[in-house]
Amino acid sequence: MDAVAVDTMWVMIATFLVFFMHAGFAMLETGFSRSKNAVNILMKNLLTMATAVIAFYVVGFAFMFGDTAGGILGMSGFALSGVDDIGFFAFQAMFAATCATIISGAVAERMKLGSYIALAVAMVVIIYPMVGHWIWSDNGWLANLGFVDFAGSTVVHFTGAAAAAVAVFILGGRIGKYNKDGSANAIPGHNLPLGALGVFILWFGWFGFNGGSTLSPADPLLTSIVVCTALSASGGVVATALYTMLKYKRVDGSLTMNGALAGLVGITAGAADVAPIGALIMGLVAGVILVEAVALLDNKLKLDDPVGAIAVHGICGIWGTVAVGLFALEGGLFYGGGVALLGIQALGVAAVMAWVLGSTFVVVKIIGALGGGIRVSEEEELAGLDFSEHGSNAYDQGSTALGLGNRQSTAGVGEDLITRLDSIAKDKKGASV
Amino acid sequence: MDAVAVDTMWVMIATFLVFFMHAGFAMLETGFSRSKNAVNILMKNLLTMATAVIAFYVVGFAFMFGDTAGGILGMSGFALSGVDDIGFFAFQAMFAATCATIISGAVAERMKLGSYIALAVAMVVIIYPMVGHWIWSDNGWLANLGFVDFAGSTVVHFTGAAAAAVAVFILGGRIGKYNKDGSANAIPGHNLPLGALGVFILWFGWFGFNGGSTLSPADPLLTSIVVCTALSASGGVVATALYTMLKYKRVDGSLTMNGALAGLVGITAGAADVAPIGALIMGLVAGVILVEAVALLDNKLKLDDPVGAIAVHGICGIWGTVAVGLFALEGGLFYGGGVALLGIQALGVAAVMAWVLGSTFVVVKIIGALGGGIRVSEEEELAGLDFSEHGSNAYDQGSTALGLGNRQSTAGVGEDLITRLDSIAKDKKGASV
Amino acid sequence: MDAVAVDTMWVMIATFLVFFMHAGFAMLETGFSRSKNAVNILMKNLLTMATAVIAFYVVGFAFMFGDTAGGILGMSGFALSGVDDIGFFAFQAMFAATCATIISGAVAERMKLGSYIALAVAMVVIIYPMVGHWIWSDNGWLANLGFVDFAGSTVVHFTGAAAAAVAVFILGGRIGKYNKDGSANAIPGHNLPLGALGVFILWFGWFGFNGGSTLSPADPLLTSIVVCTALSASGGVVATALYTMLKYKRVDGSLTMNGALAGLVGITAGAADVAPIGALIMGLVAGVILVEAVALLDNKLKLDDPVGAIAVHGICGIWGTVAVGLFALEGGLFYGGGVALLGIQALGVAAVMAWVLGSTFVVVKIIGALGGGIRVSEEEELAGLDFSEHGSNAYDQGSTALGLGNRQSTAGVGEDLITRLDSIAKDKKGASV
Amino acid sequence: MKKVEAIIRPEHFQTLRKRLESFGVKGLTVSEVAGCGKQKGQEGVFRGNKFEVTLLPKVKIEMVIGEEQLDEIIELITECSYTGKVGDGKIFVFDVQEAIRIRTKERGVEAIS
Amino acid sequence: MKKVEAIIRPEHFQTLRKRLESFGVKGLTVSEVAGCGKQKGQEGVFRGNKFEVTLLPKVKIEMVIGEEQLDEIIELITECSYTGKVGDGKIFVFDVQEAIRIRTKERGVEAIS
Amino acid sequence: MKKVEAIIRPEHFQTLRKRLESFGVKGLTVSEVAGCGKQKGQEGVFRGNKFEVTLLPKVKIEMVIGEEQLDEIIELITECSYTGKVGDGKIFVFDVQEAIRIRTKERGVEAIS
Ligand SMILES: Nc1ncnc2c1ncn2[C@@H]1O[C@H](COP(=O)(O)OP(=O)(O)O)[C@@H](O)[C@H]1O
Ligand SMILES: Nc1ncnc2c1ncn2[C@@H]1O[C@H](COP(=O)(O)OP(=O)(O)O)[C@@H](O)[C@H]1O
Ligand SMILES: Nc1ncnc2c1ncn2[C@@H]1O[C@H](COP(=O)(O)OP(=O)(O)O)[C@@H](O)[C@H]1O
Repeated sequence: MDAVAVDTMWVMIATFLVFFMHAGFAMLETGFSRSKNAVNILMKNLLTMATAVIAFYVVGFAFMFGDTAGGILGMSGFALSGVDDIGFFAFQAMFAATCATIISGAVAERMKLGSYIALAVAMVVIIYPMVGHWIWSDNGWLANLGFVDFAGSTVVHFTGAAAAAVAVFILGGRIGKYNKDGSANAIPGHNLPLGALGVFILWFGWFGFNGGSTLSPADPLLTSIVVCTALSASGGVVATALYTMLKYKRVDGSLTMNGALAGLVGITAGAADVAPIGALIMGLVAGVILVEAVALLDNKLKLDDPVGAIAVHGICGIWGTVAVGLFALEGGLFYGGGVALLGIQALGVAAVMAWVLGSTFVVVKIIGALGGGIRVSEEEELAGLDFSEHGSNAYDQGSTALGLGNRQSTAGVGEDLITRLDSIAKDKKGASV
Repeated sequence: MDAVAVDTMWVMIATFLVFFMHAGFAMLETGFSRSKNAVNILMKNLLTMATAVIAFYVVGFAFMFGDTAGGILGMSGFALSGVDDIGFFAFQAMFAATCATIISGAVAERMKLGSYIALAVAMVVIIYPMVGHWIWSDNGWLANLGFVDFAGSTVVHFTGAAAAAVAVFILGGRIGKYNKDGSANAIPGHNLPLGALGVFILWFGWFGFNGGSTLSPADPLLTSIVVCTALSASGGVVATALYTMLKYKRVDGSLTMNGALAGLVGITAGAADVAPIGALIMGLVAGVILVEAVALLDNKLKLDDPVGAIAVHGICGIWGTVAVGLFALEGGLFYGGGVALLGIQALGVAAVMAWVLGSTFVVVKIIGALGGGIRVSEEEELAGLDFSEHGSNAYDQGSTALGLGNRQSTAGVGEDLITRLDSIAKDKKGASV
Repeated sequence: MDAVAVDTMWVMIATFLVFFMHAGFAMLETGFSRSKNAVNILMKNLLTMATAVIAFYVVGFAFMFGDTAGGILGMSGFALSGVDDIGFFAFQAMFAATCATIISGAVAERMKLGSYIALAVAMVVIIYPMVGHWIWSDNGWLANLGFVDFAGSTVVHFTGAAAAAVAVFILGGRIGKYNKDGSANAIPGHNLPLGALGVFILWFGWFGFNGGSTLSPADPLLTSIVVCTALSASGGVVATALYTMLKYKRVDGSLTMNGALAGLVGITAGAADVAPIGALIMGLVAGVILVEAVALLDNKLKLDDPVGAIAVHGICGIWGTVAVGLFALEGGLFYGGGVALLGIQALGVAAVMAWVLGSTFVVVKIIGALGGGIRVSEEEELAGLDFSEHGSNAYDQGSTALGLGNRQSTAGVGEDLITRLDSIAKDKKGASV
Repeated sequence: MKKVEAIIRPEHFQTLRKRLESFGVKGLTVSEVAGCGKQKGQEGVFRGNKFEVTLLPKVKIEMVIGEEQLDEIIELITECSYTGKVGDGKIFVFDVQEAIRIRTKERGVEAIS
Repeated sequence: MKKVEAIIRPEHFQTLRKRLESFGVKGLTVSEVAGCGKQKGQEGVFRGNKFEVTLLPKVKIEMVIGEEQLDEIIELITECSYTGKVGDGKIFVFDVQEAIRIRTKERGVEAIS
Repeated sequence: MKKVEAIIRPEHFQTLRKRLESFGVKGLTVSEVAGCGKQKGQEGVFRGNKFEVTLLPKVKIEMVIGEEQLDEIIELITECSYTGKVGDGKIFVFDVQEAIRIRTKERGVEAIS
């Protein structure tokens, strides 16, 4: 048996696992938002995967891993032409989809489906590949500086979250989220068991995300990477549970679920460079950061993010990247490596932030201009996106009890909704598809 | 490390993944049908897996892969006696269960549990192994003709769907599905998030279904198979979303979910023989075919199939098989291979159709004759199969709010239901178990 | 490619699968209990995984696999110091979490979160590692006697269930479970589709649990282990379905789901030592035992176990362990091996039972003494643990229909609940965290 | 004006609704309720424990109508909801003091026509 | 005939139902409602944001009974649903003009006995 | 005492509740109902089949109040629930014979104040 086959097997399995993370995202985001928008969020997730695979195949992969144009962008391998290792493409396509789908949760319950898909395509085609080229291609300028981002705290998670922050900033909060005095209301998710399932699936898939990034099971660091991943996620959970108990007097369910993801994002950059004990600490810190970040974004910055995506992937993504400068066995401040690595890590985050915030802002503005805004009408938002954009609801529990069957729980919001649907449908097509 | 161990590992992992597809089927079918039949559909899926493993172990595997009797049926290896590679058996047993469980969705909400299980056993024991022997055994007559069905668009999916069509034809539509004027009513599924989860799980498992069919990670085609699988599924999703937008003015949630499966079924036959771009096109076409097929079956042919199984696995199964004749790099019409392969593919589909339709018809008629019909009583159907066949409901959300606890949402349909349950129970045992 | 890499890959994948079993436990337990306690049960599962990984890392692994102190307990490798094969640690940590989380289902709907976590930590730190050292370490006294427990029917499942039995015994039944005349009431689970999903996930993960226990895909028994696992699980399902049909006139949904797990627990000890046909029989017997065990525990012993954990993991764990003495190809009674092995197996179960019952009793009593009891107040139990311990509910289906949004389905139980929450929060912290 | 309150079997509701519409009833309000009366509950089994289903799902229809329609509407409901088995349900009639249509502020019979 | 409408705490319902049955009440209809009154809501926390639970779940029981039973039934409900804490609920009594049993077309008191 | 029964659009409920509270209404009971009237249903699509949504979700508010408050409360509800489009809903008023507060056994107006 040749080594190539074994490596291929490993990368393929990791590909499957990262693919499966999208089931996790879909369940998490569905569970954490309201039932009247459930079909919409599911469609956003499914369509992200589908369009991402296609767009990354046609263009994104070439921009990311093609022969470099000055360390800035790749420029060969469109539609995989001339690409040998298409297994690596498959693995990377799932990463691209992950980056894009992070946005879907943050903009949930109010962004037009068409506008969202347009943004997701832009992410996969250029915004994400640019970052990826800088950091993961052989000749990226950040890679050359020694920037460490093993499996993508910055490349994947922070990039997705920064783009999400821009979209949320432009969108504004959901109706009813903020009061006139600026205080925030709780809008509880409608199905926490689904959300928890999403977290377990994400954690499961993350083993492939981090473990698969070795590209070979012969990598002597593999087992350590897996152990660090598990310890950091566990640290995130425990820290969030304890910290919410301290701060809010209850173990907050949805934050503790986010805590697992905080720990996972927190270890993604450093999984191959830190010791298990470092990973545990990084996860514990991530859990606390998460709780504060959610409060900060929600109440102070007024970035209404129903699922906590910006806090989890963005703030904890920064933490994970910077923490490498502290905990890396080679070059980490706490291991006597001085501040050099720390500086490079910070520089990398700053550069990526500049690019992503700027480019996403332009892209979203263009999408909005072309599509008549990126937000659904107030009426549709109140009624729920499911009925207006998809024509049916996610749940129909009542049908059996009452024989009413067609009673729409979300259909009561105004008589002219239906008459406007056709024109909306047209808008949407104009906007993005 | 010997190559055998690596191949074994690959096949075992693929086995696990194909097993897991059954979680996907169960969730998809449950979500797409009504809550009053949820326990029943779950039981049908779980029992399909269980009885299929046992029946395939005792008989089916021998019929399928035993020493051939004239290219028609295998005749050795009952209860694995004399079988060396029992890992291959495990892998194949999951395929057999997949084929059988396709039926469960199509006959949902009205077929007796016992009758269904009897049919599932017949599928696994003889109907499916016959097809499998023709196409996948070393000496099958279709295999010898050069019929290409890499991972089973025909062997598994079309076979299951054709049998499902027969059962649905004999059963008739659900009460309330068709009006007197012949028009069809929508009977919305009760839980689309579960349905979407099912789709993600199925897609995940399908990587094992197609990828595992190499039987070795050393197969140089493996990565291409995975890429083609992802591209075709993605094409299915995108095409369905766009096409329903065009046709119905909304992105239909449940059809788009089916669209992913349409793309997956569409690439199953050709995964090892087409190029990525071919796979993408095959998936796009499958997505459009799906929408039309659902409309056709539902409205014209009046085959009431709550989950779209016949359209997804049957019509798209035919498409996938025939498309090999068009897109195969070797022998495909579009690659200058002429129509020979196309003809063989069509012949194969026709032969399988003849066998499956005929044999299933006979089997279902026998089951019906022995068991006093294959359909539950009208009263049970109205009340939901859960309470009458299983004695409890799938959901009990109300208990907390009201302390009512035992209020049965589906129990109001008629006073004599209970008194008849014992005799029904007896019937059922007579019929099938 | 060196053999080490291949073995590592196998063990890592199995680790991921066993991790994923926890999604299964979480879904099963959530679905089988009432909606007002859903967040709580999810948190218990998530926190079990998190604390188990950390506690097993710091202490448990050393106690279990460290250099032996007289065959009783390990004594080296704390915080992995000096441990080479940390992949093996990762795999074993998931097993430890599995053992602990078995308890969460049995004590559902009434045990304080803090007390539960304290018990889970005790399990992972000492109760489980002690058993594990006896049986799975190179020098354990039971291992030396020839006790066979391949993947842990006793080590993992029976240990967890025995501890659960102690906790349930001390806790007592849920309010409303038993009538004054001693008869038991049904308290139906609130979401059987989630429960069924849990079963499918568990079965999927179990392939890693049993298959991974070879530690190498080169183990010639691997494929047989997988086949035996599938056959026994299938036997469990079929037997439960038929037996409940016989006994209760309906195919009981939740028991049949448990039946799959009964078959899986039943084959866990013997997977590497029995023939496929033996596995099938063991599974069939396990399915029948399960139904009787649930009835016995529920009605006679009055151990109120909402999810059937004690029956599944405990009674069927004993069955699986003892059945090795009957069905083992080497040494089994039915294969002419006499009763020696049977005796050793029985002795092992008895020894483990003595240790686990005794130690858990002491631990739970200590936790109760320190934390002001291990059970929530009657008022909190009636209101549901979600609102009182976590501040929000698992579901919020109503918000869309009514715009009520904040109507709490479980919040009506009494005016002084809120005023007591702070002090409860304090108690809890005192008790365990 | 009278308020007619009918408690009927869920499966009769859709037919009744259509019949009332053709008859000319201008509006109605329905809700899911549970009831018990002569009709006895059913027995369920969960994990081997039997349980009694003491409350049966019913649909409650409320209609405020003009007095002159009362008899015909009662007739119509009785007809549509009849099976002859216990559990068919009840109709209750109440006096209404006033009715207001929010949209137009019309009062009395105008409000409901 | 009178209609008694009682709005009570959910957890009292099952006991009350049994007591009413023994007392001889022939039928009743219940529904899930939400209410507010003297009883103040509770505070929940979700993702760190506090929210007020302004409406509390209640059960509404409707019974049409003969006038002569009225006092005893009020007594019985008051007894079963009493805790002495705010939120125990209310009983309202209305006149009923007519009652019809769909199954038999009986009218008046016959219909409810 | 009068019972005011208002059937309104769900999205108006929270505002109305707050207004009623400030006005001094001491208690109310709400439930989810579905209704049809002038307002026509909507059309959904599922798997390509269109379906009609014939019933629209409404909220029913029940308040028992003193007679002297009646006009003002009707005014207030009409104001809060008004959009001018069909479907705004209805208010019905009934006589109440008696009211009892379970907690204190107070009767009549005392019970609702
Ligand atoms: N006195 C009553 N007051 C209120 N609701 C009643 C009364 N009697 C019956 N009902 C309602 O009518 C339904 C049918 O009544 P039931 O006595 O079972 O059948 P039938 O009317 O055929 O004798 C009950 O489930 C209950 O909801
Ligand atoms: N005037 C009223 N009209 C209608 N329902 C009322 C009225 N007052 C109270 N209720 C109902 O009774 C319930 C209990 O009332 P509340 O004032 O909280 O307690 P108490 O009756 O003990 O003073 C409320 O939640 C509400 O559903
Ligand atoms: N006669 C009636 N009896 C009972 N409820 C009614 C009646 N008429 C209308 N309703 C309720 O009021 C709601 C609004 O009525 P509708 O006629 O649609 O609007 P509008 O009041 O603006 O004319 C309906 O959905 C229904 O619930």
